[in-house]
Amino acid sequence: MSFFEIQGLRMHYATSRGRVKAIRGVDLKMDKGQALGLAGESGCGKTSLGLSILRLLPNNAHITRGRILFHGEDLLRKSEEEMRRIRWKYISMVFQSAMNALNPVYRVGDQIVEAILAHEDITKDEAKERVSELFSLVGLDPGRAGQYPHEYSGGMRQRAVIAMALACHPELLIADEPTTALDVIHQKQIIEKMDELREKLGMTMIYITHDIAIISETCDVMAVMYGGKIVESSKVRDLLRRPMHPYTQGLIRSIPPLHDSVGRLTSIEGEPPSLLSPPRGCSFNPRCAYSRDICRTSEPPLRQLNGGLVACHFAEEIPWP
Amino acid sequence: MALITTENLRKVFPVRKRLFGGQEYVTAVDDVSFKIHRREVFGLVGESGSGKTTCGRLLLRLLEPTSGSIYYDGVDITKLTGRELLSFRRRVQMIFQNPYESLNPRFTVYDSVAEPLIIQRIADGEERRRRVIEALERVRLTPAESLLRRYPHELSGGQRQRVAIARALVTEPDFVVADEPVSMLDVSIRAGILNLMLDLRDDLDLTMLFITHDLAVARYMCDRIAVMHKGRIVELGSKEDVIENPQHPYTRALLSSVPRLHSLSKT
Amino acid sequence: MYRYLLHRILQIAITMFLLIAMVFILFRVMPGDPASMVLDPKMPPEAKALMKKQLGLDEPIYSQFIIYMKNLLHGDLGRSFYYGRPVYDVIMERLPNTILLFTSATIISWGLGYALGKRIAWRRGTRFEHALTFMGLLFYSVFLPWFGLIMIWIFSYRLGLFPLGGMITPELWTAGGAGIIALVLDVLHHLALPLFVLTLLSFAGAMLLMRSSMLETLREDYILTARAKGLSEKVVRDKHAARNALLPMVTALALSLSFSMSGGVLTETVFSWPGLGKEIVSATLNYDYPLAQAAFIFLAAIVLMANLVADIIYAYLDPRIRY
Amino acid sequence: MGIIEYARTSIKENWSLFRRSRMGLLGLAILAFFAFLALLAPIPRLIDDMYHPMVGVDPEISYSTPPSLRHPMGTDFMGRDLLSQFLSGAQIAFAVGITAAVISVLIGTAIGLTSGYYGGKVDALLMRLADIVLVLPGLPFIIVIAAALGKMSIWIIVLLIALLGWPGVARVIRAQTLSLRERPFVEAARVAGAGDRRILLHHLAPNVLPLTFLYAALGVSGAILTEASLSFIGLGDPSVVSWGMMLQWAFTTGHTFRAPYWILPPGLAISLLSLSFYLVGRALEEIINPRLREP
Repeated sequence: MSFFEIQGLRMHYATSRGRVKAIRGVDLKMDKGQALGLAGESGCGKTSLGLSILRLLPNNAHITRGRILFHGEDLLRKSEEEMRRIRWKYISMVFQSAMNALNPVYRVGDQIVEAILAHEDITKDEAKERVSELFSLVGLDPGRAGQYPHEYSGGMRQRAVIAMALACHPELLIADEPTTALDVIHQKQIIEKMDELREKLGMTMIYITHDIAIISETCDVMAVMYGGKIVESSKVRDLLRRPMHPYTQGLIRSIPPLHDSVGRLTSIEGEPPSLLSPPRGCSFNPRCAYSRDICRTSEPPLRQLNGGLVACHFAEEIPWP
Repeated sequence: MALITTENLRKVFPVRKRLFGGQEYVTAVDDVSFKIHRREVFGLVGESGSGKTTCGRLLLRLLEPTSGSIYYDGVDITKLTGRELLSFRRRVQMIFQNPYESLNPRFTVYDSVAEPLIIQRIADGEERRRRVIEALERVRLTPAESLLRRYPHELSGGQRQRVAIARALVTEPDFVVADEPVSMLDVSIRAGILNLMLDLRDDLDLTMLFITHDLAVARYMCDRIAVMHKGRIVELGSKEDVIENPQHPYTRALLSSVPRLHSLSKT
Repeated sequence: MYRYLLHRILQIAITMFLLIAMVFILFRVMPGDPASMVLDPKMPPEAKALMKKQLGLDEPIYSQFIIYMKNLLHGDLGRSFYYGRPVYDVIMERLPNTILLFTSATIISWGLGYALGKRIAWRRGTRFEHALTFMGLLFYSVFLPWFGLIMIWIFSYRLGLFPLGGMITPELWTAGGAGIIALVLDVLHHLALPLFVLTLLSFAGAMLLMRSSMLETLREDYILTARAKGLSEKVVRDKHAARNALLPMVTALALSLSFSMSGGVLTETVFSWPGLGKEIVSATLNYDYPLAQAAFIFLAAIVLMANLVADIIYAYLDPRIRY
Repeated sequence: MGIIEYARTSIKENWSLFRRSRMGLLGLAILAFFAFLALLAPIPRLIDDMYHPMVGVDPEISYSTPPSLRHPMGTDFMGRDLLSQFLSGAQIAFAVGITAAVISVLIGTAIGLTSGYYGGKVDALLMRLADIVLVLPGLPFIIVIAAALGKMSIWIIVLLIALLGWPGVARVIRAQTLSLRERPFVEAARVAGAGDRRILLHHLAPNVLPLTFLYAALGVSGAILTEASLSFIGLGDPSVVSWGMMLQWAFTTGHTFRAPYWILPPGLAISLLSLSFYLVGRALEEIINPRLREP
């Protein structure tokens, strides 16, 4: 039994324009203590996947198929009350716009105390004590716990949100673009802090980001999402050394390197697919240089190749570099 | 000769007024002097709040400098008014960060691209239409005719940014300020826009001020790079010098903070 | 925050001054003899001449205004033509009645609007929400005086449950011997129906405002965070969503106070509630200009005071306000 | 870029959204019903002089009678036909409501745009003015004006309602303008050389137009209710027959508890017509502000 596993998950949003198929069959497996980087562009379903795990999707979202197994138990079958107890205590999350994740009318410390008291049978003073520890842990002055969010800078709020996510010592932490709003120098500090804490606390982590470079610096395993599906996943080192899916390859080719000069970047033509009416067959086929007839009719399954997983009919034949 | 020269440029913004107290100020651009040569892509790099965007706006007279001067083709543009200002506007343009915001949602593609022509009273009727189509084709939006009556919300992010670029280039300007033109776009379409801009620079002999927070993008796009920090330029040099051999501690800190695609450099 | 309040009080004082000036000018520049607007037509000519001098009616308008303001500050608002008594005395009798009706209706309808608004927003899309929203809009647009009459017709005239109007049963008060509790109950008995009508009409506005404010708040990331923290639905709704949704509602409701006051005037008229609202209507119909002016000034003052209270509440609720 | 062309496309798009709101459609239906009645208003007096809403009197009746074949809604205390009065009331309600709303929305939009776009001293001055008008208790204010004027005409009433109604609109439009002004497309227009006039008329105005429509719809309800209130308390224009006037006649002649056929229709009509505009307004609001829309 693996620590955390998603099997065949499908989810759509019912909207006025039709069903937006945000997750179209996702399989994922994680061991305890692993850090998984989930890469993909905006609107490819990675945030929806994070929210599905905690069952925090809006009302118009419908999970139609699949299982989310945590310690072998299906989270999708839990009652609302059971789920409430699992949230934050076992699985917690750092949200995309952490800037707004703090309620402006309450003191930062109180918001963390609240999370602790919702799950643990300790006194308020003990919880406050824990907040001080957490603040020192993430490099914030514990004296500032009594301040309101608007008195914090962006970087401090980010740290506070991370402190809050760690408040109940969760086993799994989902971080959704935790540093996009920050400057590179702050980003570096936060990423290193999270890395350090993960090692120290033995946490398992899912790191959702569009920035492959960040994944390469922090994660063990990487999964690339495209059009609501995982198209490739394997160890970060392997994946970056030899990306197998044409989309992953294109993504890596289109990132300008800092230190080596390249003649000219190659871009991926076209636009990401609409999840309202995803293309038939392989969802990448309209943009793929290697696409053939079969790509337009049959959906490639995620299959084992070179120690990783890839969803492409012709993965073996596509060269790199 | 330099196309643009700034001397001791300074911009101070008033921030909140107190009821009985005085006015508080913040200095966004502080004593900035540089030259941009013809046909050069000049990069302005820094974090948010470093003053790089304010600097770009000053060059286009979207903001009035508190002090200092800006020479464009030898003329001090801080003193232009009326007709002279309008003809200056014809020679300079801007590409904005957010293509979702820089096009008026109530304008069709045709309206947006034609607007500079209407304001500048260049061409009308069939000639105007011809120029609009030409501009759209130049940014590789084809077939251009089919896009003319579309609204921005019917376009993808990449298409919108191309429309914005077409609009900026329709009056055939000499100088373009590009303010983070790809930071809101998906990774997979960024390279396409960057390549397009480099091609256009060559085809149209453009001079460009390229504002970005991304050092790797700056390296790809620019000839020279200026690093801004707290309103000042802390380092200026060729891109190789600035990135491979940074002198200022802030530039070094910035460079060491950029996450690297580790295994890639080995291949 | 004190600075902020000081600022607001200053603003309110200026507004009040401008309102008084406006009313003053309005009554002086209107066609006809200005004296006839201020002086009781029933007064003997000698007394009229004396009053004219006292009020400075023969002097230029700005010095008239200074005299007017001076008198106003001394509580001298002239004599009511209709009652033949000082206007000030009439106003002081009516003021508490209006405050009683207006504040109790305001507090109850805000409370009700808040409680229902947060619930219907939370249960967005359910039949409960649609029904209450529709009902809210229905009450919001109902024509108050007409609705009041129908209520009187049903509950007072037909069923005899409440008095037909007024604020007290005169016999009970003049006869003496009735205990304080009986007197209070008598007032409450008279208050019930007008209060009900006024509340029914103003709670809907508060409820619909709370609903849209809450719907906006529910989209905020800190709500998602609160749910992710494993807090119970009720805590997320009340402590996180409703608490924040309250802020824009306080502002909006402060502005809609003047609207409620219009409703108050009509309610008093229909229920013969002896307040300033009824007085301003009857004074106007009786050409009792000094009383009409004064009643308006005091009604405006009540609204301004209520606005100030709302500002204080806002400043207290929002930690970001620290001017 | 014509505003007309934009309006055409946006009506087409928004109608499909509007159609999904059941309450909005209900409002539109009620509104259409009363509009139809308002159109019928001149017909009775063409049939017979006795059906004139104001001066027509049934020669055989001099008191209030319940509905009959001759008078389908009954007659008032002088024997005047209630149906023709009711139809006239519909006409007045639309005229007052729409005119007052349009005037106040035009003033409010113009002031809001100016205030938001130019900012500075102009803004401060206009907004202080708006603040003062905003806290004016509306009905009492119109009442004291009526007292000072001595007599009211329907157009003075319309004007007063409009003059009290603009600040709410101005504030919202100003807030919208402030945020639009900072949007890059305005800056993009300026880079292209656009002047203030062009930016205001071509870039800002079309973008606040939907809000203007919304406030116009809501304003109609408010105006109808205010006019009815004034007429009801006896301060309306005595030369026109409005629904509020009908109620006032019933009230002052002591028919309140005796003639439901007289009391019920006008009150119900005022309430329903103002409800219909609120319903339409609310449906518009959900289109304009997608944050309120159900997913």
